[in-house]
Amino acid sequence: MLFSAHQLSCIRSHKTLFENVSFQISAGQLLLVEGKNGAGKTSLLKLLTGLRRPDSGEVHWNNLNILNSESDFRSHLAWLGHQNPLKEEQTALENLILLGHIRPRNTNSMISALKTVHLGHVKHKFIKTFSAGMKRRLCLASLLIADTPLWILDEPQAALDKAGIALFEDLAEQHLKNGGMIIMTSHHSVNIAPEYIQTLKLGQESQ
Amino acid sequence: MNILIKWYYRLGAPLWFYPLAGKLIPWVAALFLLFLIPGLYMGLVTAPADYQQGESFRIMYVHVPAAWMSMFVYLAMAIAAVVALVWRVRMAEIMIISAVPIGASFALIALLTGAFWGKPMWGAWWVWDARLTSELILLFIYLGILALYNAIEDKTTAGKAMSILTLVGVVNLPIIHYSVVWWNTLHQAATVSVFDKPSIHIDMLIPLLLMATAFKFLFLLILLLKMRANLIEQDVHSGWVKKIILDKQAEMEKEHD
Amino acid sequence: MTEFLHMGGYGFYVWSSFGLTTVILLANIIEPILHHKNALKEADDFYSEEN
Amino acid sequence: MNSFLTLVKRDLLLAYRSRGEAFNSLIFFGLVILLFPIGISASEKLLAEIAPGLIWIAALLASMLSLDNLFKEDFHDGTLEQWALSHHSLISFAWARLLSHWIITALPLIIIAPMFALSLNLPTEAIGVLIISLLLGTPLLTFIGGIGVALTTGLKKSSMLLPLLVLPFYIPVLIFGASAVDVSADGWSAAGQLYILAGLFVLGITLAPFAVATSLKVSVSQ
Repeated sequence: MLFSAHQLSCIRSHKTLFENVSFQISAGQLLLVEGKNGAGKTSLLKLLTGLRRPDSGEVHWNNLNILNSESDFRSHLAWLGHQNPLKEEQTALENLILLGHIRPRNTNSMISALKTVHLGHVKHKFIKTFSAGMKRRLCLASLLIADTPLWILDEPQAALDKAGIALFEDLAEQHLKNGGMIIMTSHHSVNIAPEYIQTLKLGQESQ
Repeated sequence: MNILIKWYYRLGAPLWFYPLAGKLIPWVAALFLLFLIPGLYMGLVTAPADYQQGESFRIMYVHVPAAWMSMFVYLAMAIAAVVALVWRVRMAEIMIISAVPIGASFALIALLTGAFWGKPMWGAWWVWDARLTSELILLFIYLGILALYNAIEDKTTAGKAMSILTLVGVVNLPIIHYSVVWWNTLHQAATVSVFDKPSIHIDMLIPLLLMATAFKFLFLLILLLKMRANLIEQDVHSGWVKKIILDKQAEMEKEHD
Repeated sequence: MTEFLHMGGYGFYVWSSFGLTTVILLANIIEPILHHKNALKEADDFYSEEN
Repeated sequence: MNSFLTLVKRDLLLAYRSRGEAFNSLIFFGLVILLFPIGISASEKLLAEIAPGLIWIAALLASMLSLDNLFKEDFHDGTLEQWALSHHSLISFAWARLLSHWIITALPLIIIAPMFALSLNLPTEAIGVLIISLLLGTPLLTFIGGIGVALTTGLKKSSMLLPLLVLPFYIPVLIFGASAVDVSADGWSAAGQLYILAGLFVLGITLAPFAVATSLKVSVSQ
């Protein structure tokens, strides 16, 4: 499994956010994308997921361009953006069932996923009663039930408290150990064993 | 190899298109006048007056070409929309947004001249005739496309959204036209509509064809002018505009000293 | 000449139609030229202050 | 396929839980119809004459105004992004959203419409044709409107853009729908109009989801 980007560039309303960004990650590796706000971190992730076409350069999954359908890239990808894709009027379990439909499922049961993110006791409660941290953890649970090797996460630790961040780091390390891959943006460092981590700086220096 | 072609399409086209359009404009303007002047002269002076409508039929020489052009421009836009969406050619999107104002103007001219033609013949400024009503709807579709493009800031997304709407429009236009024609027969006895071209005598037909060709060259002229303007405005930050501007500045310095 | 202008009584309608058409089409020619001119001016300012 | 059904079930469940929203288009429909007798004149003969067109225009406006939040909420909370990146095609998502939106807003409207038709003393034999024409027409309005909504979902400011984009394409539906009811009110058979409406219906629900999916991809990539 290989995920690589070649000379990516992105222009947003006349401004070149970044140019010739290239990297390559394979199984068991985490790419940490760092940069000031507005350096184009989210835009880069949009290019990597295929939500937006790069203005130049290409993104490859197992050496196939992710935008053409043969690469079947989407059934290997789990994406988590800034917002939590949850509906307030639904319970935690209902939301998880919905999120389960979006990506190929693995064998973990929903209930066990909720328990690992310490939400087992509130599975039948409406999301609108949840704190931001709890909602973020529910999204992390949706990653656990997906059979997708590649996780692309936009600031997964946002709104998480210290325990939440520790939980995320365990899940990430577990995922990397099982041969998964993670690309994530973050403002603060991720304390996982450094040999897993590759960093990519975005912003003025790379110009 | 196809990556090179893709590059060429994406970036090379403006560098090649902009100066070429500049050179073409005078020629196209000349061709436009070449057809306009005889067309106008024959239409207004030599063509015999219509036995039924008298001199007012001469309005046909602007009304009919304008109505034809409003459809012609939309079809050209639809083709460009397919090119823009299927082969992702940005130049095609620039062509669509440059063509929308002209298309809308032709539709507006067709409506206004239709009203001025209908008043003496029909006694009313506005007639719910099938052709005029479809022309009015076409004008609204043009305005919708223009509004959509201007509502979206990011121009690449705006171009894509506009191309989709143009294609949705081209699928709906025949449906709208024939349902309006059907609706028209429902409400009005099928009287001879004033806009059916009167029995075309050869002397009347020639100016009409001349004017129609003149309008096509006019469309091309305005399109080239507008595309050059949109290209410079949108690509201000890209390399090819920088080259053109710096060349211009260099020339100006040469002239001064 | 006045006969020509009179257009068999329909002068008002014929000349209004031709007049309106000319006005609208002229506007369609002039607007892009102005648009192009100030787009060039803006690009000129952008590049002259840059270097 | 079952993700399609789950989506529809989920939307209906959500609509059930926030019931108020679904009634808005009904109340709007009733209000628009109320305006006409007040605005024009309550003489039976005149009302009966304009009733077919009036009910159809009210249904058309109600359906168009309820379209606005079709994808807006999904766009803002990230659900749209998730489905755009799911290995299912976006078309099934578009289909599910359009279908559930039609069930939530248009179906109650069709159930209420005969009552309003009677209030405008539309001849009773035209009621049957009214319901059939609405059953064929309103999904068409929702699917075509869905294209306009998908194109304008990404916009920051919610402007008057949607009606401007979508109304021209509603005209054929209005022509055949209103005339079907009008003709049957005069006692003639409305088969011709209903067949054409059915033809447009099939054309609409097959082609529109493709356009909606493509437009959603464009809006998501903003």
